[in-house]
Amino acid sequence: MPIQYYIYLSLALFSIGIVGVLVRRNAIIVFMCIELMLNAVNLLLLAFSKMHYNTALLTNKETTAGTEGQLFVFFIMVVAAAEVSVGLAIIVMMYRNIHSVDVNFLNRLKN
Amino acid sequence: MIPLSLILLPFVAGILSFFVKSDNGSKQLALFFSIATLAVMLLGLCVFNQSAYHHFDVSWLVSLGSRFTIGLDGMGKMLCLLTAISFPIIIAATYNNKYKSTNNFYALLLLTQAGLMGVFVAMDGLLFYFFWELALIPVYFLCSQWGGEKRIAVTFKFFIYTFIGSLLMLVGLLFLYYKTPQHSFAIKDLYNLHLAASEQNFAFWLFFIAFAIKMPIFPFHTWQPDAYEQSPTAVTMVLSGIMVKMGIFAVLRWLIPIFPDAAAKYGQLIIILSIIGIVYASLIAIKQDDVKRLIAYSSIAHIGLMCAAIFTMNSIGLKGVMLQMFSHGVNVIGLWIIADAIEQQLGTRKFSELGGLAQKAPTLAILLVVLAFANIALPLTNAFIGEFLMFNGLFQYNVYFAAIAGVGIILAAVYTLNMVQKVLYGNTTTITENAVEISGNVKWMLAIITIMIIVFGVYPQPMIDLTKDTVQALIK
Amino acid sequence: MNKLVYLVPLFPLIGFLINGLGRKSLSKSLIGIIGSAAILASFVVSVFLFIDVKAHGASVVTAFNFINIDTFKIGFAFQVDQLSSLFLLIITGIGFLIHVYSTAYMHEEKSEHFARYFAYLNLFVFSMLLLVLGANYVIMFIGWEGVGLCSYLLIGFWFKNNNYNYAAKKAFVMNRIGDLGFLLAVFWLIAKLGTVNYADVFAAANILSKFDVTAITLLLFVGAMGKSAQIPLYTWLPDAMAGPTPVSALIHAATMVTAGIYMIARSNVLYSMSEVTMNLVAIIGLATALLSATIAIKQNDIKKVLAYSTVSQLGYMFLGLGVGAYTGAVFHVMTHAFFKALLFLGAGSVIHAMHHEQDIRNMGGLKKKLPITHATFLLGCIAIAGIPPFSGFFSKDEILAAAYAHNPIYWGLGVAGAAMTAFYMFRLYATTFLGTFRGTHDQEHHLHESPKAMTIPLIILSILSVLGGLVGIPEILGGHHELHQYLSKVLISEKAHHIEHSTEYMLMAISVAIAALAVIFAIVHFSKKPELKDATGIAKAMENKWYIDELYDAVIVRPLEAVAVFLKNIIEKSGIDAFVNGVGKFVNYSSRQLRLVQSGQVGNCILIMVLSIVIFILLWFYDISIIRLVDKFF
Amino acid sequence: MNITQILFWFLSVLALVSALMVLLSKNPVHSVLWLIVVFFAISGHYILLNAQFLAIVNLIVYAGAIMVLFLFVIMLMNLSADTEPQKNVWMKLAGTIAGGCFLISACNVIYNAQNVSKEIAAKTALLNQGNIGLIGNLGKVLFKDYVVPFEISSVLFLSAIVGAVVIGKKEKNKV
Amino acid sequence: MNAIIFSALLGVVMMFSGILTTNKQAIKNIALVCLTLLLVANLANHYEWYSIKIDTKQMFSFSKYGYFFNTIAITATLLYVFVSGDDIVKVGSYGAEYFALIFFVLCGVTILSGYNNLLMLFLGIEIMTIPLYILTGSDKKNLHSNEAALKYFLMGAFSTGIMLMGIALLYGSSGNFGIETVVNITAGTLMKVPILEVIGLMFIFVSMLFKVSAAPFHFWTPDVYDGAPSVFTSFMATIVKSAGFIALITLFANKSEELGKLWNILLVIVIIATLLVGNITAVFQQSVKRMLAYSSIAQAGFMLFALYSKNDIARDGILLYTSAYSLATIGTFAILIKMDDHSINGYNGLAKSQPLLAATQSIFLFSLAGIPLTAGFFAKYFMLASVIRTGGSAAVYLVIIGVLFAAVSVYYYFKVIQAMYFKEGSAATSKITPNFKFALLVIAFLIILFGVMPDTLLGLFYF
Repeated sequence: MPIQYYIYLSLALFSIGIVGVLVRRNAIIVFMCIELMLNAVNLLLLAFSKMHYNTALLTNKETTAGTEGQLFVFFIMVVAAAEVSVGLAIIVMMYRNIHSVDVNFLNRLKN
Repeated sequence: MIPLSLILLPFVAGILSFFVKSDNGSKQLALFFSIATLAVMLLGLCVFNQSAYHHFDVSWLVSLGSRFTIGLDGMGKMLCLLTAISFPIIIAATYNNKYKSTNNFYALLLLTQAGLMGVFVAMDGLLFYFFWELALIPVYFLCSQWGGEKRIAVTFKFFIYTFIGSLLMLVGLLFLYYKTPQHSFAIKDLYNLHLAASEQNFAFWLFFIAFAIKMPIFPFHTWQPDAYEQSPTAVTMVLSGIMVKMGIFAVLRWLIPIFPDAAAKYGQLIIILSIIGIVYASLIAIKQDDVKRLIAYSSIAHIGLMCAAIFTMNSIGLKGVMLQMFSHGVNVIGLWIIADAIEQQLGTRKFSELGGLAQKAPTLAILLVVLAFANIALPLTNAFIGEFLMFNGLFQYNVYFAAIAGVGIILAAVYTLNMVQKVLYGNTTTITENAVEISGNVKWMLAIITIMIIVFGVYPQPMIDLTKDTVQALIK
Repeated sequence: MNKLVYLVPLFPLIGFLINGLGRKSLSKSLIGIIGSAAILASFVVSVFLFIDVKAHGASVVTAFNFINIDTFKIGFAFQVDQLSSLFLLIITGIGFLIHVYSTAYMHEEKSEHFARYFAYLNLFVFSMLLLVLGANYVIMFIGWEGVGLCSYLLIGFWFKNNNYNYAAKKAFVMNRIGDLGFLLAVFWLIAKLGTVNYADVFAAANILSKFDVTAITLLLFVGAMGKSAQIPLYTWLPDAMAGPTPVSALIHAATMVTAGIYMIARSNVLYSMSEVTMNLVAIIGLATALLSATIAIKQNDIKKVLAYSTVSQLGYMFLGLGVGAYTGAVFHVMTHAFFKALLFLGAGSVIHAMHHEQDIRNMGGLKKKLPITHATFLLGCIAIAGIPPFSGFFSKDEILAAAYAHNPIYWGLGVAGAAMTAFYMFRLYATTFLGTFRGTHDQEHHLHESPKAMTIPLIILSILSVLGGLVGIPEILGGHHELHQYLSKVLISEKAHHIEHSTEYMLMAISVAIAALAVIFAIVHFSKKPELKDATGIAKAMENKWYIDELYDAVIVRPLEAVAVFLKNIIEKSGIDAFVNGVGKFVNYSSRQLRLVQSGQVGNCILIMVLSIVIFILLWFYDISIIRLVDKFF
Repeated sequence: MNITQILFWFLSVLALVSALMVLLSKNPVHSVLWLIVVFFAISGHYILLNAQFLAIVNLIVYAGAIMVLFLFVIMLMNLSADTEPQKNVWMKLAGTIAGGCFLISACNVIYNAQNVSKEIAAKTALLNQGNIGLIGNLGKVLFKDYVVPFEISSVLFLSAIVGAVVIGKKEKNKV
Repeated sequence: MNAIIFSALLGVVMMFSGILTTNKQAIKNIALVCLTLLLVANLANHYEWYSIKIDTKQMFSFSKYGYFFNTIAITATLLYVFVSGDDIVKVGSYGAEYFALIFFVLCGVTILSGYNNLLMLFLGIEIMTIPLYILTGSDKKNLHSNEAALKYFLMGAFSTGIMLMGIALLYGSSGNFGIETVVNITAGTLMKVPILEVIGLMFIFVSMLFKVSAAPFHFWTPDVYDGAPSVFTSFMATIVKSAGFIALITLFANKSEELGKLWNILLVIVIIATLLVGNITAVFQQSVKRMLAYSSIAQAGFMLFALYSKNDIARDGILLYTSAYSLATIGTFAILIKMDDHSINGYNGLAKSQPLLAATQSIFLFSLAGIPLTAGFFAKYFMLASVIRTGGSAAVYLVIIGVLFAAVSVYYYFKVIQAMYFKEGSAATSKITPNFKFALLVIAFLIILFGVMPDTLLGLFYF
């Protein structure tokens, strides 16, 4: 598959994530949209990984080029998991205090 | 060693003074150390006058290309002498003034002295910058803490104003630093720097704005009357007696030798500004109702003349400038002492509320008259020599400039005599009815100033000789 | 012998210091003695110097280097020559008499002020001596400003009265205007010749261009205008009568105001080189002489009349200088010093007797009560009116003759002025001494002749006024004009001598006749019925000094003050300072506005981030032109 | 067009549509479900790219663990379409436009990279083949070359654990 | 490597120390001991006495520079705990855990000082920020703290997404994650630079700018710094922010001239925007804490100068800057925490009631404002010098803009001094222990020491 399709697809997903962050007020949904962005990145990394593999395959049949990309995806997933645990804890903590998950509800810090 | 002790003595005393608990103790300490500094200075001038004693150099900030190099040349000696003389006089003359937390007051005052001394002896760009700021910070605290009603805002304006100036100077210094082949701040390396015209024109202003604010010359002067008015008088004396000389001094030491071409190029512009300043400040002084503000504007006018004379780059004029730095310092301190004596006693500085003091306090009257006439540069007072030489330089530069600046001489007479008349003459008012004679210490300090005024007015030659080497270096 | 020249200014200086510092402890008599003795000592030395100069000629004595910069040297040097030694005698001699007079005149003052007075007087004499002794223009300038200072101090001597203080200030400021001219001339000399020593300047004068000479002399003349009260800077002198009367006698008649004459006479080498200046000097002098004479006619204050008369006489002296009669001018300085001092002191005696009444309309008939004063005053009036053989005749006539030689119109106007002089002087004399007493009863009761200390100087001065002219009897009257011979070393001889003797006789006769007529008319007119009504019309304008003060006030003083107020309130406060504060306010304001951007909402923050990223991308990838532009710049 | 390509397009469209639905659903629970669909679609892509390991991990970690966590939280808070806070229209519009601008400019850059500077022209991602995405290969590299980051990421988890304790645990003593 | 391993292990130790003791003082002391150990470990590495050797497969490239930064960061943390330790354990009921998190943050910091691979950059940043989210929200009952934590978390996660997109694009172009490939690829000229590379790099750049709170990516900073418990704000604003700069420098400092020029356009915009927003907005703030938050943005603007100039002086200078800035900010926050009223008026008359606090506070503020003979001056000096070193008049204009804003900064820093010294009032503080005073004095002394002899500091460790 030509690589640009993957790039466009990822960028589209990424942008949808961004739009989600911008248009939603529910902290959980916003967070989900961020996860969507991360997934878009994952997909792109994987596509690139196979692209590099493909390129390297022309010269070397035994190549392992592109493995790093896949591993990077793995690490992103690891981090995302950790982030989710902390993020959800924070959201729950907030919900406990104000019984809302609206990101704009709390806006005491001004000036 | 002399310059080092000039800095260290007041510095150490200042630090000590923070820890002296008794009010009198700190006063005595300050007085003692300031006199000791004066003694060192006089020793340096008279006994240890070989150049070996006047230079000191240790390595410091090596990686930045800066050294702790200090030294005294003729101009430096003159200004250090001024500083050394002024501080004992200031401290003694305001000895009876009461300050909250006296020890801090004197500590900061002495630190200021250290900073000022440092400015006058620094032979390294970065070091100079340090002392330039070191002299400013204590003054900021002094004015803000012990000043008048509007002190905080006014002092802050002064501080920010000068701080912007000095930051620009720092930029200029850095610029020069990277232009020197060996990346150094040493004054001789900066002097040997041959900058291209465009570089000079550009960096010149970075320095000049800093100095112009400090002097101050028109139109950078508006901090000054406010600051003088609001500061405690002892500090005002330091400000106008010595600190404004920093600007003039810096132009002579750091600006002109490094940017000769730019100085020649923009000299005329600056002279015009200065001359506008002379007339402008003199006219405003005529309409002032406050002793301190009047002296402030008068000081602006005087400084304007000095600044104009510098940029004529005329050997006679330059000597006049250096002489006048000393003379103006001494004279203006005298005027402030009187202003302070009046304010301390009567609680007002308004002309409209004063009058008739000559009946009540004849000694004050006589001394004020002497100082007033020194202020308008009457012959046989020290100021005359300086002004005569400066006008001479200005005249040789441009006749019309000299003539317009000369209007300042006339206006100076008008406002100074206004002041004398409104303070001393006429009938007493309800406020001055119960005025008494000035106290002994004030009297003696003024007497010393008067003697200096006359002695240097009649026999200025030693002072002129002192400036010889500096002027020669500048003209070359 | 000429080393003694130090002593001449030194004695008054010592007197000043002793009286000034010891003003609280010394007794009045001691103060008087010290003050007078100092001047007497100077006088004695001056006499020796005079004799010495006469015998051995001029010399320059340098005390020390005053200002010494590379090749530019100004010594604190004294020049004792014919001109200065003559002035020394006038200053110390008359000064001494006035000091003696003052001991009595000022006796009512508290001892502190008494001492102050004598200190000032001594200081004045010191300054005046420096002025005439200086061997260069700078030393002269020192004295020049010094006498201005003393004049300021003495006019404002009674400092409780603010009008006096204003007068003092006016005097000083007007002098300063002149001083600026002087100073600029000195700078011009330095710029062109590199020296200010008389000897060097005059020796090198011929290398100066025409323009330079004219400029220098004109600027010097501006100085002289201020000091010697010429148009347009004369208005301070009448106001200066606020000071004690002996001061008026000494400063504003005999010595200080003649400094301008001295200076021009001293610089005669330069002046002779510039036709323009000479003409201007003559015209200004003549105009001043006439203008002030007209004013003097209508003044009712005894001192004011004398003051305007002084201005007028000074005008004559400038006329003399302008037409090249340097000796004549100096001669007139001398005789004028005698009779004007006499007149002022006489006036002082009258005022003293009248308990500080100065309005002549309240006097009259004082002849009997004050015989000595009357007699001496009359002699003084005759002398000033130019009646031969009194001193005024010779000196004035010399000037007039020279003026005729130069331009007959000058002479005509000069004679008119002389007539006016005679007229107002005798108007003054008649109103004061003749007729009946018009003052209060109380004043009449206390009228008495002044003490000896006052009358003896009057007598001495009247003798001098009468005989003083004899040193300068012109050749046509059979004299040798000793003064002229004495001064010929330092003053260029005037060109006045090509007038026919017969013409000269006729001129003398005409002027004397006119003066005599004026005298008679005045005595007749005023001895019986002095004018007491308020004047109207032109007379009122004359009484009000042609409204010159008001004119100055409207044209110079008030606009200047308006400008000052404008600068102070508008430019300084609302302009520069407002700008400086405005920068601070702007920072504050923008802070208040900028903080609103910080909405605190996550969505908004991220929105701005995203938009910034978009802008970054666009900047970097698309707007090549911007990049090129910036690229060039960096 | 072979089956792989058909699948690619299908999965892409599915992913995009579901992603949009995540935003558009009013009910948070629906959003979560749509997001799970996205993850499945992406996992499908992984399989197409022959990255089985990541596909599985993606399903387990994201769809399985993370999304379930989300779902639990939402259920716990009893969030529904009614309680869902809404931004005003302008903010939504601004957000959409900003996102659109981002997408367009970024795509344009990629387009340039492909057609102008040609740096990614003719490069393809290998589908269906290649064994680098298999667990054996990945495991070798992970424990040979990537052991340090692997170990270090444990610190991340440690802090996440601590965080969960610090933030999540109810405080006994009220302040 | 020592520092990374030790910080992780000691973090675990701290975690468990909470089980052993509930004595807050003891926990603090343990933390101090652990930090000292960490410092010694790092110094051991630095001076090559002892170092754990692990084959990192080019994941890291340790250098003296990195070690020195570690030393600074650890020392600053040590001082921070020394001066504010009592307040850390007071925030909530998890004293030991807070310290553990601080150690984990340090682990992230040490990773960032030596990373050689984009993966490590990513992991380092995450290790650094995730504990911070927690610390920010640690004052659980405080809505401000909640709000700050949520905002920080959401925005932080978003910026992580941006960074990952950047990394992905970069990878697409280069095929690996080593940062030397970044350097190599960007060494081309403008038109030959791969576009993917550049846009990827820019995404990373943007995300890093977010971390160091440069405008226009700074919006989280004021709210988060303001909302977080003050002790942790202090930590975030100093050590964490410095680490961000070190990471930025490592990533971008070696770029080529040609690309640099283009880069500079963006940088200049960012620098000026940052200085403007930070300084100007700080002027109006009434709360000292919020003012410090904005001022930290302003300081970031100054530190970005180093990125602009990218020369040796900049590299040295950023170390000095971070240490000077950290010292002064830690001290300022330590005093702020003790104040009852956090508004500027709350400082009125502090000089009377607590002269020592006021004096040291003044020194800290002087340093922040860049007054000579304090460390802050040389920090700014190095930044300005590095820019001027690059030559050209544009650099000088940039510097002039910088100093003008520095003058503005004096305005708000000195408002506090004015309040303390020149205004009447009764500034109330909580109990001040002698230890606290001693700690403040130590910080003040260090600031002055670096202000008088900055090259000693640099020379001691680095040259």
